[in-house]
Amino acid sequence: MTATTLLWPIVFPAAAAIILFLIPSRIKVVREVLAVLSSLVVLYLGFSLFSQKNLSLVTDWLGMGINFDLRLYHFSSFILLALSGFLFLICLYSAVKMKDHPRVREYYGYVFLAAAFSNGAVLANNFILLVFFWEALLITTYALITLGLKPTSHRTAVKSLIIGGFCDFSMILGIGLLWASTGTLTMDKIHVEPHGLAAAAFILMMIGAIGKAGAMPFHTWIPDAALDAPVSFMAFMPASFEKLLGIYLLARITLDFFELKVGSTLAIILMIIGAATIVLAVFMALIQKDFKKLLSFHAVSQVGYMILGIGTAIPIGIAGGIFHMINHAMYKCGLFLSAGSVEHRTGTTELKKLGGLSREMPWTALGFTVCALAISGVWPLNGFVSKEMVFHGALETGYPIFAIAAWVGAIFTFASFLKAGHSVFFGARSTDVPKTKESEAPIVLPILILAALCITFGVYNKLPLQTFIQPILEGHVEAGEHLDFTAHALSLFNPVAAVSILCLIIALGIHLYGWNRSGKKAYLASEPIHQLPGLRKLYDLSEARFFDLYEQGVKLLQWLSKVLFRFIDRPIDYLYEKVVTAVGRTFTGILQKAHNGQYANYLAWTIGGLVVVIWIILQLLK
Amino acid sequence: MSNLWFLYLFFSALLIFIGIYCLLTMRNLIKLFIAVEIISKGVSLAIVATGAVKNSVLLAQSLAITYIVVEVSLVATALALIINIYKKNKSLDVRLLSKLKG
Amino acid sequence: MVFSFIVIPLLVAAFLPIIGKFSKKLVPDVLTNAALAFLLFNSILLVKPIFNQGTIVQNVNWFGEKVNLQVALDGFNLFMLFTISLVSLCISLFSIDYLEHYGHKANFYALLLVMIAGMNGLVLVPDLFSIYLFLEVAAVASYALVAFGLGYDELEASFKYLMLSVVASAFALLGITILFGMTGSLSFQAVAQGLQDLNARYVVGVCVAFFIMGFGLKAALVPFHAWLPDAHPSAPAPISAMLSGLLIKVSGVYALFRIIYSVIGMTPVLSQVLMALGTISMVVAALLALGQKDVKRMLAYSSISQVGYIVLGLALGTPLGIAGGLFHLFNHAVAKGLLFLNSGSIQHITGTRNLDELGGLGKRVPITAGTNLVGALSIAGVPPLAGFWSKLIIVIALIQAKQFGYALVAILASILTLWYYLLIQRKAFFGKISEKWLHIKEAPFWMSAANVILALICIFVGIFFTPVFKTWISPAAEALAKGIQQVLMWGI
Amino acid sequence: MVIQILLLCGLIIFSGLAILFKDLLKAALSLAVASLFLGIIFFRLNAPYAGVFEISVVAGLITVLFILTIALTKKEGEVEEAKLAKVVFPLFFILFLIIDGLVMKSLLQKVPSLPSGPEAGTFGEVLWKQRTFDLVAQIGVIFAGVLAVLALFRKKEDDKDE
Repeated sequence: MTATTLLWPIVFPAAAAIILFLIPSRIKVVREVLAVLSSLVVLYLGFSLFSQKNLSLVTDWLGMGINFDLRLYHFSSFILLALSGFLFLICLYSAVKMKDHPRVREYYGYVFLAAAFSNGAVLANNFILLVFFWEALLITTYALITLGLKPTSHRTAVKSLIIGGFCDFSMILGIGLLWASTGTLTMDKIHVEPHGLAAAAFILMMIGAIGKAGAMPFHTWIPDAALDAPVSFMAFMPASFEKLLGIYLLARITLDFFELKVGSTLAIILMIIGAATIVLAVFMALIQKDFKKLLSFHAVSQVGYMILGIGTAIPIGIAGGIFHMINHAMYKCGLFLSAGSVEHRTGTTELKKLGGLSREMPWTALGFTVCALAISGVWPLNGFVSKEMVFHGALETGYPIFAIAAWVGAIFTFASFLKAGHSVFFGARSTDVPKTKESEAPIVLPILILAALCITFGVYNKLPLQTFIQPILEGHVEAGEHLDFTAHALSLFNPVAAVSILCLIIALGIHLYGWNRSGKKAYLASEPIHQLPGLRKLYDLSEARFFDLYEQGVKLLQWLSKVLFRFIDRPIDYLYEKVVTAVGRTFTGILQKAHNGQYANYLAWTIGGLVVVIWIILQLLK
Repeated sequence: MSNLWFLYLFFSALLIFIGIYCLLTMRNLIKLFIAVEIISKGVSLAIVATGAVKNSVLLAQSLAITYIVVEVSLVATALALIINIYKKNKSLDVRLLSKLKG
Repeated sequence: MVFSFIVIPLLVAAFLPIIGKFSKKLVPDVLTNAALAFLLFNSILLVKPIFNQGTIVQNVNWFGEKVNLQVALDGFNLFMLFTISLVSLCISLFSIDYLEHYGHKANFYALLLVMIAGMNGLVLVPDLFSIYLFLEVAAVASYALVAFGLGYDELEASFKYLMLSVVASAFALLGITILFGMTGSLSFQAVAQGLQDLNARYVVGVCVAFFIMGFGLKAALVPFHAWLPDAHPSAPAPISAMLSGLLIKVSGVYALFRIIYSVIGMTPVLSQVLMALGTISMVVAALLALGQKDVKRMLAYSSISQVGYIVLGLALGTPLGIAGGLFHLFNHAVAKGLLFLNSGSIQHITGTRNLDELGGLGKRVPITAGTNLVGALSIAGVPPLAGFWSKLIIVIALIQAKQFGYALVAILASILTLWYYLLIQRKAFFGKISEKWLHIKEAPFWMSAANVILALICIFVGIFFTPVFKTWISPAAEALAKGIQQVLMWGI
Repeated sequence: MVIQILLLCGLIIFSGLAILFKDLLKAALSLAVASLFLGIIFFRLNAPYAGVFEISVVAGLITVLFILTIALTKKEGEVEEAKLAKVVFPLFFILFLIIDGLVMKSLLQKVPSLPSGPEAGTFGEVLWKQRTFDLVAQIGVIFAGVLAVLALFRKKEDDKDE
């Protein structure tokens, strides 16, 4: 296998995108078959590249150290494999779910383009190349959200573009700073200690990475998109692809580009962001009344665990963060897909209208349950393992507050999923939805595959931890230390696991209490917490988008522009209207009058000009 | 010998002055072009006289002849323009040619 | 090879009227464009030899007899030749569709080619009198081309243009005659050598004043500019583009600065006078442009203003200033060519050029609107378009030479420039579309194509400004700067 | 020398008359006479070819062109010239004459010039071998003039065909 093979994961999806885009809308089945086949090819590419550990392709590109530089090694090959796996599942799923979408042509085009760009971003070994692919992803995200075809879709799409643009801009700034301080743009050559300028670069690049992953406060477009964008997009971008890319980059930043010390300021900043994201987003998730929106807030909340894990800068924490990333991508993708499956059959995702679907949609319910238990961290699923690792890591840093925040997050995660599962699949059959049946196989199959993976990765956690995660961290820990993350992977008999289990029990208690209080209506089970004094106010404010930095930013800008308009623009305008323009007009008027069209006049100027020039030259010569 | 040069330049300047005076004050288009002709006479006089005074009259002659050819070309173009203007305007008054201004 | 720049256009021009009898459109179109494309190709081929050797001197033998057909090609000439070929090719492409309603394509193309031959000749000759002659070749063709529409405006503009420039070139020739009288020769080298041996500061000063007037009128420096705002708007759009884009630069700026740099020598006094003239042109014309209603008239005033920039840069006399001036010359040739062609498209589409009547065309004619925007922003000096860099270089050169006042005026004038170009954009392309223009169609293919090519050049040169600058501008600026060193000061 | 000055004066007088005559025909004819004088001056300056050209082309061809134009525009071609311009002309002329004379006198002996030896070769050699480029330009100018006249006098009917 030669180095040019590295181009295939980029070129092939891009070509597939073009072909899929060109197939006329009238032809139905061919498109879906082709899409699934193409994604299979991409998956095959992912596998074959995964078996190839080290490949690199360097060609001159723009000069000045900006090369077209692709590099495959254990980390990127692992992400590449994960990406292609998700692409395949999404395509399989979309084959049924999206087949009647009026703009399905564009949908597949963008999905494969996004895959091409993502692969490019993962393989890039030059910052400029990375930025190129990274920015291109913004556009596909934008386009895919607009495909939701809701009245507000476009607005949300613009929001995602602006927030993403801001994050990417700060990342570019960070790269610029890094370039200035290291003098190279080749990613694997950079390894600096984050001091001074480099610390600023670290923070700026970190914003870019966590912004892509959707951490707070850059998350606000995700819940909006949950309602405005196609559900398969949610499973595709925010749940899997963007998490993988964002956390991949964050891990690269903290492991490779910078030397993040345990307990250093930067590490603590990261941990604070992670912890805040966990807690705040989970509280928001808890009270949601819409299935998809609830999931989307969890998609934000779970990012917190990954950031927290990586922020600990302790091998087990980092490994936990990365493991959580892949786990999260699996179960969150599964959850969104099962929400999509429910929507596909019932036409709604409002918790209030749903209920007791487990009998009619048993496979969806099964998949959902496994994924929900996994995300809640129930033994022995994968979520349990990765969360335990993060907890251990957080405790080892000596700041137990972060571990506590993570546990709080765990409580409410489980509570909200109890609520969701209870109100959608279990409990009494609601009357709002007509009788229905299980979705088609291509919809259910991806969900079940993901659920199965969740179980596999939990029970046989040695497999992913040793084949995927361990190689990434090797070489980053002090020599001699033996890496083994599986030590207490599924052990229930240690204090950390005990606390976790206690959390789950508390969550169950909260749910049952709320369920009873609200008259056995599962979708209202979170109301007691919602109604807690103090919290209520915060929730209201939050519902009114008070904490949405983007919305606040827009308001601030409007206010600023008003102020500017009143106090700066108007006076300048006055100056302009009354002084500059008037003076300009007068001069212009006089000059225009002078050009009266008479030949003799013009000739007189010419001759006069000649005389004056002669005179001036003679004067100057004296 | 070189003093003679200034004699010719003196007359050549007079010719140019007459031409420019006419261009500045007269109104008939054809008259204006006659004035241009007078100016070019002044120039060709200067060329030939310069050559004669500087011992390079052969060179000056060839310049003068070339200049005359240019003149013919110009005259033809200008007169064609004047005739066209006359067709549009039914007048040869240069003051009417002031539609383009400002 | 170098002579083809003069001979080929003349030959084609000679045959075109005859061919025009048989084929009214197709053959003249193809022949003209092929000839111009060949010239462009030729000028690109010459880059390498010039880069390696510095100067090419070519002689031609006529039937074994040695005749004096000598050309000296250095970076400056080549740069001008390339600019002429490039812009005129785009203009003739544009004419394919635009000339449909004028008719007499063969005659038009023949005149166009004679004008191009005149400009190429002017650029190539190393001889004072020949400069005048080729200037007249281009000028006579341009008088006829301005009047080509035979409408009232065209005739009036053409007549004024002719009468003013005849007087001016008479003075230029007078200046040449005086130099001839003092040194006894006409070729640049010999005259420059002669002037070094003589000490004739006052007489040479008067000669330079004649040149400034004669060539300054061609370059439309204020106060010698009055013909331009009449002639350029009245001409058919391709000719406006030709005049504004090339003719004023070749027969005005090039001729003036070639003589000053290669013969007389750029002295502080001259530098002062020319910089003052350039600045006056820049400001006065910018103010005048603000008050215009007619798109093309506004563009014409803008040309005067931009020539002011070019003169300011070239007259500064520092290597950077020269380079900036030349670069701006190129950029302005491309962008102003584009804008005039574009105004032709607007006129073709709507039938009017009055800004008050236009409005909201942007949605209907995106190509025209987009290319117009590119051209306008390039001239106004908005990064990253080409015009930005050249203006920036000029301003930096001014600051480097400690001419802070001029630098300030240059920046202010560029704000004025942006102002009136935005005026065009706002009035013509943005805003609400009026009922009248609801059913307009985009300009025909070749017109749009020419616009797009020029717009792409604006963008391309802006983005890859370093290599372009290195290949084209630096050799030209070096050739000029060498001229300064060669020509000793004549006492000023 | 005296004859030369007389001829020059004649040239000036007839040029002045050319602009002062009200009748355009007379003006054109006096311009032709002025050309004749100039031609003779050229002859006397050892420039016979230039003289021949001046007389045949300028006095002949250009005058014919002028007369043709005057004839074509005769019907309504009368333009009332400003009286004042003609009245004050002698005044300005004399003023300029004085200035011109003073300037030229002040320049006497002041303008340095390179010494020049006698010219070699014949007129033909100079024109063909030294000024070859000018001949090319002449061809260009003639083309330009012919094409310009063709363009300006093109038939209207053709436009309708297009």
